[in-house]
Parts: sequence; C-alpha cells; structure tokens
Amino acid sequence: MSEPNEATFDIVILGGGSGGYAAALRAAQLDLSVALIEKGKLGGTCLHNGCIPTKALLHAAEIADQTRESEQFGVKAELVGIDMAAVNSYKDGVISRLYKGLQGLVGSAKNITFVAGAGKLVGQNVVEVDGKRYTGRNVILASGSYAKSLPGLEIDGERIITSDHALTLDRVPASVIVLGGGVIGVEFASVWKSFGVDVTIVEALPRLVAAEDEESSKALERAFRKRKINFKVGKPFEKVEKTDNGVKLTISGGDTVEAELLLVAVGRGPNTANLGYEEQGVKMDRGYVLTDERLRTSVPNVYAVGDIVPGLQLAHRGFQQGIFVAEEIAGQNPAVIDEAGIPRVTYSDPELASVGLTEAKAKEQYGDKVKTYNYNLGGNGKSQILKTAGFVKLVRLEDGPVVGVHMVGARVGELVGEAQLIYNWEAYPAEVAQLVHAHPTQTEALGEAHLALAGKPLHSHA
Amino acid sequence: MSEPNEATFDIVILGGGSGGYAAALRAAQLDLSVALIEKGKLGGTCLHNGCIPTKALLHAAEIADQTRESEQFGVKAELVGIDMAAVNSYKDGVISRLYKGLQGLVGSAKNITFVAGAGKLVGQNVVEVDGKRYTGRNVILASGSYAKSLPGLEIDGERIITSDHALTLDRVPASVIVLGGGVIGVEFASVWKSFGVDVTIVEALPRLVAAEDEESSKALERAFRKRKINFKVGKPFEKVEKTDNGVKLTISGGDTVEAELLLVAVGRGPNTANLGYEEQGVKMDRGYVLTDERLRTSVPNVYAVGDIVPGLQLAHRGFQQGIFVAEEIAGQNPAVIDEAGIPRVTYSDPELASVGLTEAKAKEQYGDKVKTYNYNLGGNGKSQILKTAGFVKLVRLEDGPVVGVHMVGARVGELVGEAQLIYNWEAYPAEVAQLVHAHPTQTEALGEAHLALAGKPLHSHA
Amino acid sequence: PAQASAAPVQAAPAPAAPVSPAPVGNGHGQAGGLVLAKPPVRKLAKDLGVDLTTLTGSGPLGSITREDVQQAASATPAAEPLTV
Ligand SMILES: Cc1cc2nc3c(=O)[nH]c(=O)nc-3n(C[C@H](O)[C@H](O)[C@H](O)COP(=O)(O)OP(=O)(O)OC[C@H]3O[C@@H](n4cnc5c(N)ncnc54)[C@H](O)[C@@H]3O)c2cc1C
Ligand SMILES: Cc1cc2nc3c(=O)[nH]c(=O)nc-3n(C[C@H](O)[C@H](O)[C@H](O)COP(=O)(O)OP(=O)(O)OC[C@H]3O[C@@H](n4cnc5c(N)ncnc54)[C@H](O)[C@@H]3O)c2cc1C
Repeated sequence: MSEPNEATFDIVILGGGSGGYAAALRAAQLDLSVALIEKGKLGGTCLHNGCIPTKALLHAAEIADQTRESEQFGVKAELVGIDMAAVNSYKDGVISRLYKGLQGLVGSAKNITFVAGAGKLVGQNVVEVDGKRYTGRNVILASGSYAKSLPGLEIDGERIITSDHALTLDRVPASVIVLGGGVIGVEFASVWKSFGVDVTIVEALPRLVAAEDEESSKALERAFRKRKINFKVGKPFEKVEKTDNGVKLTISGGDTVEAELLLVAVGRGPNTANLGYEEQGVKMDRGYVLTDERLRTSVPNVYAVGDIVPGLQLAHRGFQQGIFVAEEIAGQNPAVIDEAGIPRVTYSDPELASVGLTEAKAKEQYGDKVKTYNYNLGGNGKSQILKTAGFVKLVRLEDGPVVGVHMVGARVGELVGEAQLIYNWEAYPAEVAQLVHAHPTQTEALGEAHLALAGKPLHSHA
Repeated sequence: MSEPNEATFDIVILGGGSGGYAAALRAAQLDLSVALIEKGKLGGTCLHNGCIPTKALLHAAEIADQTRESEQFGVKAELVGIDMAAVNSYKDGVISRLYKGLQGLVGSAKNITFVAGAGKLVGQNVVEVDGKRYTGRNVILASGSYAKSLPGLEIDGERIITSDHALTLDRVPASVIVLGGGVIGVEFASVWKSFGVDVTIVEALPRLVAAEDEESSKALERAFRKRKINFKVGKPFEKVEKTDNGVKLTISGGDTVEAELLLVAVGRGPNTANLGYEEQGVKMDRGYVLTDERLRTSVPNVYAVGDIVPGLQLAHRGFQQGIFVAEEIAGQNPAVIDEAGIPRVTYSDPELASVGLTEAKAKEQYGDKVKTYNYNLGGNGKSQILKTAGFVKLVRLEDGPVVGVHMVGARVGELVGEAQLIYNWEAYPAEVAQLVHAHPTQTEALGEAHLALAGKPLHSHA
Repeated sequence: PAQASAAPVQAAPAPAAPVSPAPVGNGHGQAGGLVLAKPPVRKLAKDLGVDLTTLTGSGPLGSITREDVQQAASATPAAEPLTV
C-alpha cells in the first residue's frame, strides 16, 4: 500500500465502499492498475455503519423474541434482559472479521494501490489526496452517502440521532420516536421493539416502506400493530422540541409524541459536496451524479457508482455497478443492469423481500395484461412451524413471464435469491411450477404461487 | 365423500400420502374422476409421522440452542428446560392445522371420492375396500413406506423404537443410541442433542449421510463433533441386549454403547406386502414396484408413485410424481422427471442441502471435465451474523453448466430453491454471476461461488 | 403437506389449463406461440440482442439452445466494445 507521487493508473477510484471496492477488485482481476482512495475505512457505510451492524442487531433481536416466546414451542426459558455492551461486542466482532477479510482481499491484489486519505477531483482525470495527485485513464466516483436530516431538525447525537449514533448506543432506551418509515426506520423500530423499547414511527407518506408493493406495506403494518409498534403515517413532521427527559415531536395537524430519543431516518443524501465534481464539469442533480445506463457521467472516462447515482441505495447495487464499470473499462461490454432486477430486502420482523415491479408499477406499464396471485404462508408448512404469517405475491403478464415477486414473513429475505433468477431470467410460471420444491421449506410457497399461476395449484385453491 | 358400490373412475389411487393426494388433486383439476383410498389419515407419513413433526421438533431444538447460546449475542436468558408435553402440543397443532387444510382441499374437489379403508388390488384395474370394488380406467399405486428394522432387532416401541415412536415420546430421555446415520437418524440425533440428551449415532457406512457429497458428510461430522454428538461409522451393528435401564448395543468388532433408548433408523421399506400387486402381475424388486421413467408399471394403465418406487424417498418427489402421472393420464405428455433435479434437504443443525450430482458422481459421468469450487461461509456476512459455519460447493462442467450444488450450514435448506433452478435450467456460472445477490443474505454465498467459478470472485480468492 | 383455504386469493388466475396434447416441455417455454428456450437462454439472447423469434431451435422439441443464440449473435455485428 505505497503512496506514489503523481502516479498514473488505469483507474482511480474515489471511495472504498461497496461500489468502490467492488470496482477495484474486479478491475484488478482484469489486469488494470487501480488507485483506491478512502478517507475512512475500507468497506464504507455498509460494512461499518450500515448493512452489517444493523443485521447483527436484528439477529440479536430475533434471539430475544424467540426466547421471550419460547414456551409456545415447548422450550421453557426466561429472558433476563439485553446486555447492550455484549450486543455491541458481538456486532463489532462480526464487522471486524469481515473487515479483516476485505483488507486481505484488497491488500493481496497486486495492482491495487490503496490510498488512505480524503480525495478531491482536481482535474477531469485527477484526484488529489493530501497534496498528491493520482491520475487515472479512467475515474470512478464512489463517495457514497450520509444520513440526511430535515429543516428544523438538528442532529445532536444525544437525543436526536441518526443511524450512525443508533448503532453505537450503549444502552437500551425506554422509548424512541423513529422519524421515517422506510427500510432503515422500520429495521431500527423492529430491533428496539424486540429489545423492549416503546417505539413510535412517524412517516409522512401514507404507508410504511412506501417503495414496496402496497400489499407488503399493509402486511408489515398489520404485523407491527400486532407487535405493538406504534406508527403514524400520512402526515409530515412539523417540529421537534427537547423536553426534560427527551424529545417531543409534533406532527402536522397537532398530534404529538414524546420519547427519550428521536431517530432521524428520513433517507440518505449523496456525499458529493466539495469534492470537485461540479467544478470538473460532472453533471449533477440535487447532489446526485447523473449517469447514463452505462454509468458514464457527462465527463469522458469518468464513471459513477453506488449511492451517489440516483436509484436504489443498496450495497449489492453498488457491487454490481462497480463490477459493471470495471468490465466496461476493460472493454468487456457487459450487459446493462436492470435496476428492477436488483433484489430488495427489509430485514425487520417480519422480513420483506421483493424483486421486479410492484403490482401498481406493472399495471402502469402493462395495463390489463397484469395478473397477480397471492399465496398465503398459512398454507406453507415450514412457515407454520416458524409461526410466521405473510405471503408470496406474484405479478405476471398474461401468457408472459413473472415481472414481480413480493414476499412478507420471517426469513423470506433468503427466498429472494430464487425470485431474482425467476425475474431476471424472465421465467414463466409453468417453468417454475414444473420444478417441485423441497418439502417442508419456505421456498415451497414460491413454488405453490407459481403452480397456482400456471393453473395447477397443489396446496391451495386456484 | 360418498362410498359407491362397484363404481368406476378415471383413476383409482391406492394410498392418500404425498404421492397419492398430489395425483388426486391434479387429476381433479384436469377433470378426471378419482377414487382416493386411504386406510389411515389423508396426508400419510409425511404429514403425520414424517416431514412435518420432525421439522417441528427441529425448530423447538433450534430455539433451545439459541436460548442456551443467547449470551453470545448479548441476550441474557436462562434455559429452564424442555417441556415435552408442550413441544408435542406445538407439533400436533402444526400437523392438525395443515391436516385440516388438506382435508378441505380434497373434500372440496368435486370429482374426488375419498374412500376410508384398506384397499387391495384384486384385479388389474380394481381395488377392493371392505368388500366394495373400485374400478379405474387407470390405477395409481401409492401405498408408501414403513420404518425398517434389521434381523435381530425387535422393535418393542418402548426401548427399541422407530421414528414413529420417537415422534410421540412424552419425555426427554437421558441417552439415546441412533442406529443409522442417514437423514432421519441425524435429524433425530440433532433434536435430542439440543434437548440435552447424550446421543450416539452408529452407522455401518464409512460416513454420516453417505448419499450426500463427501465434503458435506465431513462438514456435518465436524459440526456434530463440536456439538458433542457421538458417532461411530464404518462398522455394522452386531447385536442389541436389554439392560436394567435400557439397551446395550454391540458393534461389529466388539465395541459397545449403552443408552436408555435405541432408535432404529436404518431406512424405510416399501409398503407393498399383501396388497395384491404381485398377484396382478405388477413387476417388483425386493418389495419395490418397478416402473419405467414415465412411472408405468408392467401392467397397462397401472402406475406407481412415491416411496414404493425405487429412488429418493422424499415427499416432494411424491408430489412431483403424482402430478406427473395425473398429467400423463390426462394426455398432457409431461416431461420426464430428472431424479437428480429433485432437491434434498437434511434439516439437522447444521442443515445440508443439495441438488444435482455429487462431485464423485459427476466425475464418474464426465471425468476430467468436472470442476468444483467451495465457497466457505466464513466469508458470508449473514452466516457470520448467524455464527454458522459451512460452505456452498459447486460442481460444474468445464465451459458448461452447473451440474451439482452442495451446501452445509444453518438455514441453507432455503437456498436449495435457487440452486434447483440453476441445476434444472442448466445455467452457466457466468449467468448466475451476473445477478448480484441481496446483501447481506446467505444467498450471496451461492452468488459468490458462481462469481468465483465464472472467474470473477468478489468476496473471495479465485 | 399444507393448505391455504385461508389464503386471500387475489386475482384468481385462469382455471386449470385445458387438457391439450401439447408437450409441457422440459423447462422450456409454455405452449401458446412462445419460444421454447430455458430461461437463462432467453436472458442470454436478450443480453446479446438476439431476437429469439427469428431463430429455429436445434434442441429437444425444437427448443433454442445456448449455442443457437451464440451463433446468431456472432452472425450479427455486436455493439462495438469500448476500448480502454
Ligand atoms: C443503517 C443502514 C443500513 C443499511 N442496510 C443495508 C442492507 O441491509 N443492505 C443493503 O444492500 N444496503 C444497506 N444499506 C445501504 C448501503 O450501506 C449503501 O447502499 C452502500 O454502502 C453504498 O455503497 P457506496 O460505495 O455507494 O457508498 P459507501 O458505502 O457510503 O462508501 C463510500 C466511501 O467513500 C468514502 N469517501 C467519501 N468521500 C471521500 C473522499 N473525499 N475521499 C476518500 N474517500 C471518501 C467514504 O469514507 C466511504 O467509505 C444500509 C445503509 C444504512 C445507513
Ligand atoms: C421421520 C421421517 C421424516 C421425514 N422427513 C422428510 C422431509 O423432511 N422431507 C421429505 O421430503 N420427506 C421426508 N420424509 C419422507 C416422506 O415422508 C415420504 O417420502 C413420503 O411420505 C412418501 O409419500 P408416499 O405417498 O409415497 O407414502 P406415504 O406418505 O407413506 O403414504 C402412503 C399412504 O398410503 C396409505 N396406505 C398404505 N397401504 C394402504 C392400503 N392398503 N389401503 C389404503 N391406504 C393404504 C398409508 O396409510 C399412507 O397414508 C420423512 C419420512 C420420515 C419417516
């Protein structure tokens, strides 16, 4: 990991998160020389402050719930409490193992030069770090995102916090208001509820996880209601005040909620300010970097990947885009990424998973040709064993392929691997229906939904 | 559910288990009239004494383990004990809900006549039940299987038991010998160990789950060793004696094991004796009904499905065969079932899942063209979060498709849905590699294995 | 075995397909004017810009194979790959 002065590379990558490091690793495999510039920790948001720590918390939450409810399964147990220090050391242990692995991969790639420091685009193909200039025949912008706030909401890191603070909290608060009912908001709400916290979600849009199919939102809301997670949807937040013991939030219309903490989870903004992008002529829109479908910015040989590119803000989208751009630069002419084909998982309890179009989107696009089928997990043996409720919903075109899969229920996140092949390979229900699934698994619910759509339901009515 | 005298049907089905009822439901959809004859309970072995109750026990076992190990995740809990009465009522609750659903499906199918009673094939197309004769233009034999024993082993249902007895045990025994290290044996061993029982598996073959890829067996053995599940492989059982408190088993060579109970899990035999099959000219081999690949027996218009047909004894194979025969009879000319394409799951902790050929089988068939890749779950974020070990192993042909997928680890059973599409659709590693999997899920391990085989590993070395 | 009498059936799909002697196929597309090709082959064709309806399949039941698609793709000039 030497730091050359004025060195030239095939690719200079600004940012070592999901998008940046994936591009670096793939480029190195293709014998391109790479400078990977990272001001924080290799791995970025996802590994250190995003996907991994949240999912560790969610798993601890699952264990707390299962212990609490173990008598339903004949296991007598007593939940004594949550030891946040131990939860955090479990979580940090997972991160550091994966971090070591990633450092090993990048470190052992001969043609990757890792540059520690904050970079700035100072020429159309030059990034400067601490006074040193790294020139790239190509440049990939991958500077990621940060937790946004709203006007009138000052993040103090104590009572008004973002996910960054929430992930290092050393205690279980008595009560929390979660502002924002998107993926990050509902995941934290789910964790805290499992830890015994009184939780209220406030969301301006008319439903939780509004990007998902409406039926998924409804099912999540039903489940949250059962779990006694409070939520208020449909009205924007108006103001927040500090109280003696916490915060008081006023919702448009006058309704108020009080709690010990306020988590602001109103979305992530692109981390692009003062990085020289605009100065070098990169076309931007509200802070996002604009690209074409081949991820080219408006400046020749400058690409962008990950959360700074408008669209889904997901780690594996960053991986896929990073790999794409590396292959593109190497002249491999990779196939354009279908954004709808990127799987989406919300890891709350219950989980949500989807790929392809929502029913509403499909109808916008295809009108009357759209058919749907909803298989209730009540008929799925394994889901009954897990005592989970939910469904697998398919959206297909008449006499055509499956164009959307939407699932709700414990552990359905793992079913999206199969769903993703079905969507991206444009499979017909009959083609999936032909392959009978392992019994008793939750994958059978996917199978049953396809059997039903193919006109041959096995464990359901058509 | 009337019982006609001397009635004639398009199909008479002997046995209402997985194979029989699937055939009945599909035939009814295809407007064929069906007599479904069942002497016990609709749903057969799988629902009442097989898949479903064992998986309920395994889930209770998982909860016991998670509670026991919850401190590792920061959840302070105390495992007080296993309440077998409550475990059984949970298990029976799952069965009865699914049973009701199935009865509803069969009962509401207008052209299925359910006949309660023991049937016998008394003519090539006639089954007699309690003196009444049911004639079929076609007959499907689906009489299933029973737990076998070995010479010198007398099942008494008290100390020497089969899975049937094990599933209704009203106590947690102090110690158990499990004779047979196949799927059923290792699943019970896994449950009992989680319930605190001292378990020893005795298997004559050189490894546990010998039908699986050798690396899967080795990984399971390693995990069982860590869990302190004892096992002795490679030597057959010699004799068993009753002791004051239980049983004493002698293994060939003189080694002995003592325990409170002996579970005999040495395989399932076809349930075909005295059912008139041979008398009517149906060709048999050691009790199994011989069929061609279209599941036709040697007698015209007589078919066989499920465990009585040599091959994998799995419920979903029964479903698939039942559906196949119904469609065949209806003249739909369905595609022949590829037995290797049927997914296989062992639901122990850790789970095993596979589809397609083992490495050994593939090499037998394709020689040097076979390439394999083994992705260790140590690199998979979600598996780290679950604290599980294992792998995803791919077997492919050089410049050709994936011909085998083998997986070990917690919850990998659900990954076989995706693996099944890959195998059956003859996908190439590069085609799967193109679709980046949701992060962080265990499906990513499948993705990474394909990425690596496609020459573009992301989170691993090639 | 399972059930779903409680399942809220959404838009009910067409009832059981009428019995027809058409082969169900081997993981290939269904009957009804659809091209016979396994899903990954259809995807490959899409990525390579090959129109499957213009091909005659050399696989079982006239299904289009991966080789058919690749041949067709190499016959038509592909998009110019970018150079480094
Ligand atoms: C709480 C939370 C949970 C999430 N959970 C999931 C999930 O479960 N699944 C999922 O797919 N996604 C999840 N995400 C989203 C995921 O983390 C992002 O989509 C992903 O990290 C985007 O990758 P990126 O490479 O674009 O950006 P980042 O990961 O943000 O990486 C950008 C990197 O660039 C560096 N950088 C920025 N500016 C400079 C500079 N000037 N010089 C040098 N380096 C710089 C940063 O330090 C950072 O390391 C979650 C996000 C959050 C916040
Ligand atoms: C402990 C255990 C666990 C298992 N776990 C799994 C698993 O997880 N996954 C899996 O896929 N498979 C599993 N299996 C295997 C699965 O149960 C069988 O493969 C499946 O039940 C076979 O279906 P079948 O229709 O051939 O036979 P069966 O289910 O045995 O059904 C045969 C039916 O025929 C009836 N019958 C028999 N003779 C007559 C007669 N003369 N007249 C009328 N009726 C008659 C019987 O009463 C029975 O109901 C397990 C088996 C056991 C024992």
